[in-house]
Amino acid sequence: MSKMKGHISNIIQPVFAIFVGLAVGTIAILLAGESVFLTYREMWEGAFGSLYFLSNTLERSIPIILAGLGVAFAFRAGFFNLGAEGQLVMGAVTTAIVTVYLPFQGFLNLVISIGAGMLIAGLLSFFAGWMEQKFQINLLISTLLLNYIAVLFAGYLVSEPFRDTTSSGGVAHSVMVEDASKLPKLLTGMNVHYGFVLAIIITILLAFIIKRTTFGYEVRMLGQNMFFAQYGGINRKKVMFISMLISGMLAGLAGSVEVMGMHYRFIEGALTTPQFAWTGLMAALLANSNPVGTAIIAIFLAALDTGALGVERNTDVPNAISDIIQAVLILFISAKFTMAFIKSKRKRGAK
Amino acid sequence: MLELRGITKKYGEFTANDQIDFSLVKQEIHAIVGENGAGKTTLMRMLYGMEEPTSGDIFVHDKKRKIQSPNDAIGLGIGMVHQHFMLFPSFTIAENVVFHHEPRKKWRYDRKKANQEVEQLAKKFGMEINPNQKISDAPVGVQQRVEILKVLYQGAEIIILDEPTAVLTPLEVKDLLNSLRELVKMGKSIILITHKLNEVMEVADRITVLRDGKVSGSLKKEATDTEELSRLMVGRELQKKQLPKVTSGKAVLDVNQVYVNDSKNKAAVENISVQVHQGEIVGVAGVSGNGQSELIQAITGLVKTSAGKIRINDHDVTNHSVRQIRDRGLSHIPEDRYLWGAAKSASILDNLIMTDYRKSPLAQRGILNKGKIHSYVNNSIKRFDVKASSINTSAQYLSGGNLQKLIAAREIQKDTPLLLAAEPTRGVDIGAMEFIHEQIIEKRNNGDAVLLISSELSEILALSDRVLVMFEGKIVGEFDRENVSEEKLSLLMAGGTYE
Amino acid sequence: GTESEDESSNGENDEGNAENSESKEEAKSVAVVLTDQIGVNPFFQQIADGAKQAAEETGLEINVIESSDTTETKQNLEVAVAEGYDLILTATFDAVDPLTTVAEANPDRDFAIIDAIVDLPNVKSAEFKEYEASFLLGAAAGLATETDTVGIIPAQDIALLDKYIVGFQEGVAHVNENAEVLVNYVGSFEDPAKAKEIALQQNSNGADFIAAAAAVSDLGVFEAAAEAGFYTSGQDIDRTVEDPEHVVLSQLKNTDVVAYDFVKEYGNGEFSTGVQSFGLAEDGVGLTYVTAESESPLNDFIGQDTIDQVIEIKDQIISGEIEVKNPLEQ
Amino acid sequence: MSSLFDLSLIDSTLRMMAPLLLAGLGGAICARVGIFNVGLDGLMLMGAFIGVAANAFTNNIWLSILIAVVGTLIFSLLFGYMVIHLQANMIVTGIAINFLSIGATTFALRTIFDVQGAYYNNEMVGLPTWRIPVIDDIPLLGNLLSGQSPVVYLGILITIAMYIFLKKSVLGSHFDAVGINPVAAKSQGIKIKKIQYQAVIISGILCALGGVQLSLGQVTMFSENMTGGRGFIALVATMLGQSNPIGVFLSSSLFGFTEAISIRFQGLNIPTNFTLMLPYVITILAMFIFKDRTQLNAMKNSQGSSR
Ligand SMILES: Nc1ncnc2c1ncn2[C@@H]1O[C@H](COP(=O)(O)OP(=O)(O)OP(=O)(O)O)[C@@H](O)[C@H]1O
Ligand SMILES: Nc1ncnc2c1ncn2[C@@H]1O[C@H](COP(=O)(O)OP(=O)(O)OP(=O)(O)O)[C@@H](O)[C@H]1O
Ligand SMILES: [Mg+2]
Ligand SMILES: [Mg+2]
Repeated sequence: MSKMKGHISNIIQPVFAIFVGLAVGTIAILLAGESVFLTYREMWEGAFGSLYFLSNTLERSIPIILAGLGVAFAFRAGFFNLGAEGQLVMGAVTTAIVTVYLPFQGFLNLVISIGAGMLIAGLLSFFAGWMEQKFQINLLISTLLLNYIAVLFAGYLVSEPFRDTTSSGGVAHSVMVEDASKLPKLLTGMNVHYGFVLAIIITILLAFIIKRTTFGYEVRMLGQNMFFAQYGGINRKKVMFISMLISGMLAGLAGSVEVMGMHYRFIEGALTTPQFAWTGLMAALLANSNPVGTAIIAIFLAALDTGALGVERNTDVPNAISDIIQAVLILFISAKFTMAFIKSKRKRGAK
Repeated sequence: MLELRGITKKYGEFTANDQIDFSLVKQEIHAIVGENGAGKTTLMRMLYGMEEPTSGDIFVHDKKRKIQSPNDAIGLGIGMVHQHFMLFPSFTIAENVVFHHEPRKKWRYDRKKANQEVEQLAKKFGMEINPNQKISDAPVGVQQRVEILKVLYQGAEIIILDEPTAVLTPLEVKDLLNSLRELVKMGKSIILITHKLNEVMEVADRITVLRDGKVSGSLKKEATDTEELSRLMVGRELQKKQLPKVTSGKAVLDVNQVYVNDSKNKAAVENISVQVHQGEIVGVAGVSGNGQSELIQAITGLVKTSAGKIRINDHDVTNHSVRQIRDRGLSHIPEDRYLWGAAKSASILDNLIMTDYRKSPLAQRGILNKGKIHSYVNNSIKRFDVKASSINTSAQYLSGGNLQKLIAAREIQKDTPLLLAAEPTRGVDIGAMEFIHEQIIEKRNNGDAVLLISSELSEILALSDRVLVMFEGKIVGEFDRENVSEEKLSLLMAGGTYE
Repeated sequence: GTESEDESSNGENDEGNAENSESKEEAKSVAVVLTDQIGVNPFFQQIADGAKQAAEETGLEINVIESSDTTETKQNLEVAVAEGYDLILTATFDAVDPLTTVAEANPDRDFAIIDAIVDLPNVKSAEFKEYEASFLLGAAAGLATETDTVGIIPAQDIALLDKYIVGFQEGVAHVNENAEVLVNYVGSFEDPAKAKEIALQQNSNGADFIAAAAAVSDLGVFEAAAEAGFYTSGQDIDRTVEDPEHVVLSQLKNTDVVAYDFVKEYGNGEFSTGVQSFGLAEDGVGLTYVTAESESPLNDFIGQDTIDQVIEIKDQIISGEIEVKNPLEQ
Repeated sequence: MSSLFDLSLIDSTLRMMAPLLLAGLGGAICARVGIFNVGLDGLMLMGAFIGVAANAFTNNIWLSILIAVVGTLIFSLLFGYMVIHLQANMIVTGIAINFLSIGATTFALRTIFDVQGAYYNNEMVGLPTWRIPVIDDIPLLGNLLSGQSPVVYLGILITIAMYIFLKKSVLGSHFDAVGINPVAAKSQGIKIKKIQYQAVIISGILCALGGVQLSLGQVTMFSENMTGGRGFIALVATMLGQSNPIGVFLSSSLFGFTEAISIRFQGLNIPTNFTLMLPYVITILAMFIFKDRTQLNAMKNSQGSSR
């Protein structure tokens, strides 16, 4: 009975949020003096209008899903990792450098360079965890600050020691990945690559780990009450280190596959401008750190991005409008609309 | 002074209070008793404006009133001391007492005056406090006094106390009950909610018993006794328990000259040695805050000892990890069920499997076995009579008593050679208490060792084969079951000596 | 597979484009795919304007598409191909990778890129010799400075901006051996507040002329100049108009001319692929008062004397007497 | 090296810290009542934009500041409504507020001024610099402390005022109480939501001032996304300063100072990216000294003991 109610409100809420988001968007479009219908149609077309556009949406969702899963995993263990951006960038730059300097090309190169990226990103996140464990350095602040440091450091790597000197290029970037080592596309001519399959597999794997393994149980309990977890014999330090490591590795993987499957090199700013990490963080929070939910919301958020591209191409609506619609949608999805009424009644009753 | 007529409160389909009639006359102590979940707190929350009745009327000074917020209640001279403390740990005692009624100079907070007023108020009601002390540094008993002072400061004429003694030591309880009598003498009227019938018999003038949301009896103290009250509460006769003689075997737990430092690096436990043998319950009595917590945590591996040895079944477990110690055969009912004993937002299922989730048959090679876990959990709740709508609801929706039964179930049914039971029945109604006590005794009768740590003397006396008294981190006395008495214990617990 | 997919989906859904595809049979069409929002840099505005003007004159259909990151650029290029634009014009280094992929996959289409090189048979590239103009700017600064200290404030420490910095430094050194050149990076293309802070800092260290080379952040340098009373210069277009009292020079990069030329050639059927370089000789880059007139009067700080000397240097560069090397190839 | 420490360093530090300080105080007042405000950056950007837009139309700097404050305040109420009334996730809401203000200011820039990238106007008069009579006459100190924009001085005054408010006023203690134990505060008849709204409104005002200092004090223009993540640094200042106004003042000074000095380090032979890192590295190092010891207790409280 209450379960049914839960399901219905689960559906009503996003629908309502989307409705409000679109309504606010409509006002903005009218202000800009464009056709509302046309704009929204272009938005839909740009995200899902054809196999090609769908593939773009899915491609864009890959780093968002992976970064989101990273955030979600640490969050499950009770640790707020705001450092996904730095970890993503460190993963990407490491992969981009390693792949070029490995003496062989091909699948093994791909695996090793992605692995190296994940490792470095994992260590970065681990480092923040270690500082919190050993010196009580607030994780929120340290991960936030490490973002800036990581982004600048990656920029340094590709503008000085590992710069691509073969191209006359402007923005700092690394050398192009060899064809043989690239992460292949899922369909020829489409942008979506095997990173998507990887992201889905990891989503399912993570859902399984969290729900069905003893380690997942330890993570959940630590996240819910660390004192209870310690009382029950769970080693907080160990679980924290492992979950921060995994969290960072996933964020790093987001950057690595974006390099090996999409850009084929590390370009300064190419992974931070699209705000993959922050979008992933939102996906994780909106989904309550549930892996499958995180992936679904990540795809939705990616669709908003690619849809905006369609609007930009085919209408005179300023690009900023899609930012507005996007933000408003997120705002309203995060609100507990339909729940608010039930909740406010209950809250008064509860202690 | 106060009258409730036909008060009914429904949460959805569930009726928490059903047609309750209740009255309070001036200068009386009216006790409300009832099992966990009987609806006592709900009734009081309505009086205090934190809930609105579904139907029924409230009369204050013979006028019908609608109480919609705590502010309304305070305005009508109703004050409430909540079951869970409503204090600000980083504020001083005075700041807590005067909160929301602060003396001020224009917009400024006149802390000096607050301190003076609180000091005077405390003196007037014979309570001893230091207004400048931080709540986080104050013992529980003092915190309780602060709660009462708060209500008095607001000028309440009607004072509601929801289970005020649940966490108090016997001496503190005595103090509190004295204060209550004083208050009545000074013209206040009191509603006292408690599970402890001896307290009721000591101070109450009238008693109302709730069962399943209904009034099952309203009596004058002179006209009743604890047996009748228990029957009205539980709906059946309670049995007297006895401890059958069991020959105790070898020492299962051996704590040898252990020292533990507290979080401020001061010695909290000094040179303590305890042995618990098979088939024996050793009770450690003491006013809470005298090193019991540290001792428990040292034995269970939650803190490190600074000196000494701890052995379980002849294995040295000193400063081993919690997991290693548990694997040696320790189970542990923690002193604070919400902090240590459970994860409130986790499901009943997750809370129940905490200590066994890694072991076959609940898990194989790191993978949880869903089917086995379900049957395990269902069996446990059935056996320990945990009342819950589903094993997937989160633990926060269990009443305190039910949660405590859940924790006891988790720890007792494990069949370990050693049980460390800390405050196993704190704040739990007599039905649940009786049940948990039975389980502990049964464990002892099976030849296991039990270390019972409790600030509840009646519990210590009822269960222990041997009693130790802790005071200021040391053991100050030891008695056999035969020659222990409440008086002797009280004296030692308070730091007195006994020849 | 992609193209046919898109074309079919395109055909059935879009009335707006139906008119477009109709016109395709008659007039040819041009898509300008920009790698960033137009507002970030006047440079993008110039390209769009130049291309639009040429399209109008030659009767081409034109659509300008902005992107905000590399992935978006690639997708916009692909869509432009799918939607059947005949010439697809893009710009800046950011477009190199995407364009390489897309142009390789569509050898039968024409592409052009401004301010970067893509070496493919179906791509026409235009690169600029900014360093030649920077050299002139540096020379002017070196001659005009009274404190023998000048500064330059680039956006970021990236190779691209060496084209501006190194040319500037060499220019200063060429005319004034004693002059010191301060270089401080903003760290961002869009942080005028910080750029201003840096400019004030350079000024307090003695620089009386500070060249701004930091896109939107330039505005911060201009403000600092107005406030603290030193002199500065702008980039790409004639920025002296904004504050002739303090913004006394502007290094020019005539992307509009190049965009105009490319589109015009296409409209006239004279389009040919390959790499073209635009330096002082080709009038692709320049400096106000030296290679082009300015609306604002020449500031006394620079003075006609200096301009005359710089014009001489310009001629020497064009004639090859002075060789300014591409810093990226050194 | 000689130019590493010069007189303008303190000048520079004060200017750079002011927006951080103001927004950081805004974050602090929210944190006091239990709201983690990640939307500081967006609120600041909003303030920066409205300030410039109003100035362009009214040509009156004081009126413009007022309009910026009111406008941002209204915008902050959106954050408040989502978080307080609809119980939306604070961090998601904060990030969405940041995205929204980037979109809205860019959009408004285009629709109101028909420009992209940046709006500036030579006629526009920014905040004046104030010479403080007495201090100005002191030889060295006068150079250093006098001659800042009024908002800088206001920031310092607000620091002191907020400190007094929190420590000395009755309402201030209620703010704290709501943050420490909302249930208890409510049981004593405090209107929690009202207090939380008040905090959000104050933070809106402070962020508006921070934004105005950026767009009309430090420079006189608006450029897209001109806060450049300063709101997040302000958030760090809030946390590092443990939501204490003095602490926020010190941590934003530290940040302003290291940023000012990092520009000077560029003269040395260190890769620029490393000098740019300096403020962040120093801040992390500072955390080793100023540890937040209240964390564990807060965690314990949030679990709530049975008593
Ligand atoms: N907010 C609520 N929503 C739904 N049901 C509630 C709520 N609060 C209380 N109840 C129900 O009302 C019943 C009575 O609860 P109440 O807290 O009054 O019990 P109590 O007699 O105070 O128990 P205890 O001795 O454990 O304090 C409970 O069994 C519970 O199921
Ligand atoms: N939000 C809620 N929804 C449903 N039931 C609730 C809710 N909040 C509390 N309850 C119920 O209220 C009852 C009392 O809960 P509470 O946590 O006050 O127990 P308690 O007073 O701690 O018990 P004890 O007196 O044994 O310590 C419980 O039975 C619980 O199920
Ligand atoms: Mg109760
Ligand atoms: Mg976009």
